[in-house]
Amino acid sequence: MSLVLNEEQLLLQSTAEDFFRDKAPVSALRKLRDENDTDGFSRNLWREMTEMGWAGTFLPERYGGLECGFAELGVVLQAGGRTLVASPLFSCVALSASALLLGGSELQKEELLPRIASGDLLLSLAFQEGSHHNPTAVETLAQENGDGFSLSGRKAYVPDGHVADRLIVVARTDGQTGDEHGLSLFLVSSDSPGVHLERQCMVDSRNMAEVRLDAVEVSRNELLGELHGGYALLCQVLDRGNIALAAEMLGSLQSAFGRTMDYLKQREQFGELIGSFQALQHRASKMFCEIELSKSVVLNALQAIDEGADNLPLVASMAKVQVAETFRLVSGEAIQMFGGIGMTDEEEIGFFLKRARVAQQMLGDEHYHLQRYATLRGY
Amino acid sequence: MSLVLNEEQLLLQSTAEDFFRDKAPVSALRKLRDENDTDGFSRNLWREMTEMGWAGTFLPERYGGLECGFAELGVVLQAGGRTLVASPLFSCVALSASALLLGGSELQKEELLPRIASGDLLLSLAFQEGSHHNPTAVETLAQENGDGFSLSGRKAYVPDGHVADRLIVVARTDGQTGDEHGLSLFLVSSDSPGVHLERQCMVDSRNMAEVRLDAVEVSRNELLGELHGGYALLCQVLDRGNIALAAEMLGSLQSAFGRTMDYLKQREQFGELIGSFQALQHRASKMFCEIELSKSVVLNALQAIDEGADNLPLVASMAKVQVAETFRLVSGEAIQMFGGIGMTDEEEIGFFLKRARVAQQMLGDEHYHLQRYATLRGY
Amino acid sequence: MEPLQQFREETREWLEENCPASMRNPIKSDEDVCWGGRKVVFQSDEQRVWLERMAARGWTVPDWPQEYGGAGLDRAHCKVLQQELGRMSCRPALTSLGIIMLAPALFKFATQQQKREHMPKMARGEIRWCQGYSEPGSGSDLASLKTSAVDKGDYYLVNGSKIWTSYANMADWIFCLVRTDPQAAKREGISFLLFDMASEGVSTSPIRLLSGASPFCQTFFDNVKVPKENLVGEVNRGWTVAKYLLQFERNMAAGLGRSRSPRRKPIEQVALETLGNDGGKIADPVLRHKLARFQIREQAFTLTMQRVGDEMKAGGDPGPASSVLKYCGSETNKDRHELNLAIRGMDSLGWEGEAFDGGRIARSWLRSKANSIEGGTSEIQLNIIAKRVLGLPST
Amino acid sequence: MEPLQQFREETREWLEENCPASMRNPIKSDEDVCWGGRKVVFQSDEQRVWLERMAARGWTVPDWPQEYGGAGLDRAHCKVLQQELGRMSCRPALTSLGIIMLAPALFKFATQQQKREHMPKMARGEIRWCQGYSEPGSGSDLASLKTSAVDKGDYYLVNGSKIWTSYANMADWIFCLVRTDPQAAKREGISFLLFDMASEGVSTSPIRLLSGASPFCQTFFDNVKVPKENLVGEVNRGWTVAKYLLQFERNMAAGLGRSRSPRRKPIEQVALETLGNDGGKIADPVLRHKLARFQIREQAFTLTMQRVGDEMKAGGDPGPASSVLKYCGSETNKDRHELNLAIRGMDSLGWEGEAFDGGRIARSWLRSKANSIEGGTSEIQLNIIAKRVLGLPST
Repeated sequence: MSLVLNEEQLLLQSTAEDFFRDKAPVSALRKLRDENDTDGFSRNLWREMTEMGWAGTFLPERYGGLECGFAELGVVLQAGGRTLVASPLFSCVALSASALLLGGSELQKEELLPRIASGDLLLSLAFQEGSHHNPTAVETLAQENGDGFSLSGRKAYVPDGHVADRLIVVARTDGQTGDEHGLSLFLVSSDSPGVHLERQCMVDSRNMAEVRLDAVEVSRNELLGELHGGYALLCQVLDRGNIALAAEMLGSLQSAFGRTMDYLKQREQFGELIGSFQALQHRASKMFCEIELSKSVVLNALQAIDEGADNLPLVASMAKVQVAETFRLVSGEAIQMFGGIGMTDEEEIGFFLKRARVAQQMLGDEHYHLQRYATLRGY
Repeated sequence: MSLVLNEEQLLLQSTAEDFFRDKAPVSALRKLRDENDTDGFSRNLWREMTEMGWAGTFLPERYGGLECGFAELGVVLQAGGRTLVASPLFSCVALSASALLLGGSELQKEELLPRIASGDLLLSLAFQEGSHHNPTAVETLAQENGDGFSLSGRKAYVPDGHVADRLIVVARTDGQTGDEHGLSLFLVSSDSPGVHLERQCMVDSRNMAEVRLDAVEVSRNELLGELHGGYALLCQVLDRGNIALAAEMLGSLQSAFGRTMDYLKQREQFGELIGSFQALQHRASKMFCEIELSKSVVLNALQAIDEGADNLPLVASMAKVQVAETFRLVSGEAIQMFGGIGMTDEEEIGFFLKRARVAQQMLGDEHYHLQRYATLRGY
Repeated sequence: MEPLQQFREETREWLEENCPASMRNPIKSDEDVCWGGRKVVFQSDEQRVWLERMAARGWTVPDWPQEYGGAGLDRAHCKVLQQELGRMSCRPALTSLGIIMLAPALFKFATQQQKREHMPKMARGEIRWCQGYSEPGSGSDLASLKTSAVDKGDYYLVNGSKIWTSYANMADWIFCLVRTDPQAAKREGISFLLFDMASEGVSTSPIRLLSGASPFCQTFFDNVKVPKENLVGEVNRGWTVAKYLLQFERNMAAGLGRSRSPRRKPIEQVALETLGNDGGKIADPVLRHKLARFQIREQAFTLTMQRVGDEMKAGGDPGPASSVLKYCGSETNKDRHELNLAIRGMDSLGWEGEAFDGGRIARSWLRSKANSIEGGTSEIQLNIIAKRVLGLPST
Repeated sequence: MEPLQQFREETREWLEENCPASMRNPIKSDEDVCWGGRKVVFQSDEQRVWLERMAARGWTVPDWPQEYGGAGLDRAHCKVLQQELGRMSCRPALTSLGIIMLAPALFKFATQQQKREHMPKMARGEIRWCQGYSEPGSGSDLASLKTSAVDKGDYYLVNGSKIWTSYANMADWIFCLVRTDPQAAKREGISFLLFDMASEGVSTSPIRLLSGASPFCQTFFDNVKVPKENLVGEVNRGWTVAKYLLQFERNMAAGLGRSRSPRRKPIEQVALETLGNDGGKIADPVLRHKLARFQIREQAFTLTMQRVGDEMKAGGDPGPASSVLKYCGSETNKDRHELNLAIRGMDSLGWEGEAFDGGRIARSWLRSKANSIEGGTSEIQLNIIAKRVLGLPST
């Protein structure tokens, strides 16, 4: 496959970039934040996005999807990253629809996927428990209970969890914390008795929630994938999640970089445009090089999903490391180059710095993925 | 103690810097290299150095020393580092005299230390076996044999080993490779039957030798320190060695930096002195900051020896990490800033790049010491 | 008895008697700091009493001459006083930008009358000062300031705006750089003025930072009349005063890089707990080694602060070192916060709510980003080192 | 049968018949490379035969027109030929700076007569070329070159010196930048000359590098007479030719960053062996993670080379990308060597002797330091990116 966007993808890219620039600029996120919006995102915007088909990019037509690829979802996520748009595209589509498509029964797919694609239903994936990403550190228990299961435990940093209609909960049905074996995934309605959702207010205004499960009853039909064998499915979903996140982060860091370059071309100090200072020029050029490398790994990773590449875990960790470090670099340099004005809340560049750290942490930061990469490479 | 050199030390510093600049500039090392000098250093120079008392800086007067401190040795090593002088000051004094003073019997000290101080005897420490520093990776065996021991094994990268009259050999008398327990130190004459010395020609022309021991007989009197308990002594010696090396490296990197600054002030490109380019200025300033930090850790470490500080291992690893990384930075930047001319053998700056990597590796590179530091700090 | 020893005992006795109990423990939050001023609202009666008693004795500024409200103590006596205050964990009775920043400049450049007018009130905490230096357009190029002061005979008419004036909304007076000669080269048309923030035409507006609310303000001057006797130093020679004063700011900022007081849990302990303990080692080896590298740097920086101090005592010139310390100190402090985030993970990225301690960690991380901007950016420090220390040529 | 398929079968057959057995394995050392030229000393008779047969068929330059010694193959046929040569591991019959660097410029700028004169000999490996660009004083500022060519009617009189002329001592002809108008602006007085290295007044002296002996020379011109018909392009317009040619050099240099062919033992294997294997992990966790970070970068770079290639196929402009690739490629290759040293430890720092394989590893580490200097320094690439790609302003 050629490592460039094809014509349809280029068209989608410019459509999506225009869409977010017009309908969800960074000021929209600021508004949601300042007005303490209960949802933390615009349901109208989401409806428009689903009308564009974006919630079903990689879903087969029979489930109401566009039957394109994950690469197309990546294009939209990247475009949305440019304006830091608040939307359930990552949680509901990249994570949850992937989980259903990869591990769901035909019945589950038929019931849920079309409603995801149409925007009628919001799902999220509840996997993390601690402060750091660790897919086997699961203490939430699902005990067999007659014909079903009873779930108890606590999940943190569930993306868009506070607005999700259903949650895909990773719970332990066997083994101990740290074991790969014994994890199972369950579909849980948010309004089930015993489910408590509490919004977690993050530095970057990304929507997260804490989920407490207090003897929540689920039927056996709500098991997603194999009993005890959920780890493999979870890993597949997390790889897709990391790649999706890398695409989104790439859009954000490109925007932060572009804003910084614009600033360098307009800000004067000592009678010169600061962009003419060679020390800043070289730092800008180095950032540009890192961004070029980041573009390559993201596109490669998106294509790897659609090609069913068997080194997807490697490719996903590679993308996350490269993009996370680049976002770290670019967001830090942006703040420094903006100087005092960048430190004010009024200037939008700070939103990118905040977003960088939260996005890095989600699904494993670069330290986590560096080690995972080494292990996958056999050293 | 005040973190500055006192007046006597400042005087010693300028004396030593003048001495090496006049008598052993970098061209002297080049000459030794190009003429394939058998000794790899000048015995006349060494005699002059010992006449200055430098081989006995920290030795008590009763052993022919100056009864100053290790800090004074550091001052001389740093001055010698500026011209990359080839001399046994590190191997014979910093390592071997330290080992004798810290672990030798009164008889051993009386016999050997005055002859070291006077320059009549060269000693070296033979500890390393593999390509990487690892003080417990000792396979050389010393088997009890009647009233003495029989030593067999191979030692590599013994500094100045090819000219040493005696070697302090670290051998295993108990336990297995990797154990701290069971190491013992022995004094071995280089002309003993079964000792084979072979010079190892290094990239930076630093003098090293491989030592093969083939059933070498040594008497019990030649045991240095406790039987099986040599590890603690070895560690004390290695800490001193690392601090001595850090002082020497500091001198070298300061010289490399100074040469680079001089070059920036004379080389023109595009009608400007290249030192006026802001990108190079900022890189130069950052190097300067690292050098300032390096000066502090080296002085602190030297003083810690003389004060008998109980956190010496921590202080030694800290100095090695900071100085090794700074030397890496400065030597790399020097080559890049000199451009094509720096790539030629004719220009002396390249000698510093070569020296940097060998000195870094000796007694553990920054990766080794970073981990040791973490372990010593209890994490 | 030795005079110093006698002073020590008298001091100890006086403090025992006069320092209120609640003032005998360290500052815990901003509210514990007493800034004084006309608008002061004392946290407690004891805080007020403590200030009054210390001021009456001249001990808010023990080294100042008595005529300006000080105690006229020499260096040795000051040190004893500090030691005794420290021994009892006495809080500073007064924290004052005027004392730290403005006073050294007044001692050097002000007239006798100006000193008599302003310094005693400063010493007693009656007048709180703020600094009017930066402007919205000036940034690192401080001398490009545009706030104008036009000579109107017996007063200057001041118009313009200042930014980053900390606590301008709480301050009583401002020391302010203004342009008195718009035709002159930019460093030669600047003057140094003092004036009352209650003057007609002065208004302030607080600045919200990345990290949330801040003490910074933007300050506006709309036809403010400043009496001519409020000029410090010569007209159009204010840049000299400004530069002198900036030294003190830079040295304060450098202190950021030092390793923290062990009030909070050590970061290695946090790391072992949040990242996992693998046989005594931090389970994440990448972060373990980054932490080790950071602590070495932090320690190297602390040693360098000490070395520079020792060199100055030995008669060295602090000039070139201050840029090195400012640069390393602020970069080290930024690194510290980045590492803190990486070690603590997502829990450190909360913004509001009790579970996140009101976003304390994230907010102080964000605030640290200003370290390499305020008091002279890192770029400015690197320029200074290149030119003044390394002697590299200008274009 | 499809024509391409037929060509493939004919090619295969011809190669089976004509490629000598000893030419059917990869190049292992410099001695295996056939550079041709008047002074050529063939390593073996088979090497000579292989060159003659390939040249006779026009396959040393298969895409060139037949009149210039090529085979006139189109892109598709060339690809088939490459595939078949690769399938049989045939060595290149000829390696030639002339073909790679000079020929594209001749095709674009030379006269019909010049092409007829030089290209067939180049194709047959009869004439070996070297490049006369850099001068001792010029460095990155190539256009500041001083070698003069004075118009003497029917010839130019050339005086001066070039540096970094690879294999100048082995070469027959040189393509050379000279100054023909010392009064003009520096890029406007340069011309592009070809001349015979056997001309009177040409001498060369080899350059010893950090890493030991090298193919580089310094070349001296002392009143060398160059016939005027040897000027390529217009007089004083040589800079245009030079710039065109430099593109090819930069692209070649970028290839350095790609991950190596797996001929040698993979570095991770070396790491496990020399640093220790701790349950399948490299026992030194710091170097383990540095290796992982490096491999990610190397892979990201390889993907970027591929992406840029794909973009060019899709009609993109290679211009801006080439500086990014040159910068990343050379820096990545330097990193590779640094990591190699750190992983291998002291054994990699030997200089001579069998145990050290003649210092192979240290010497190639040292040689790699030139990557970010030759073919345009990293600083020059960063300048180019800042100005041409990012559009940042000039001072």
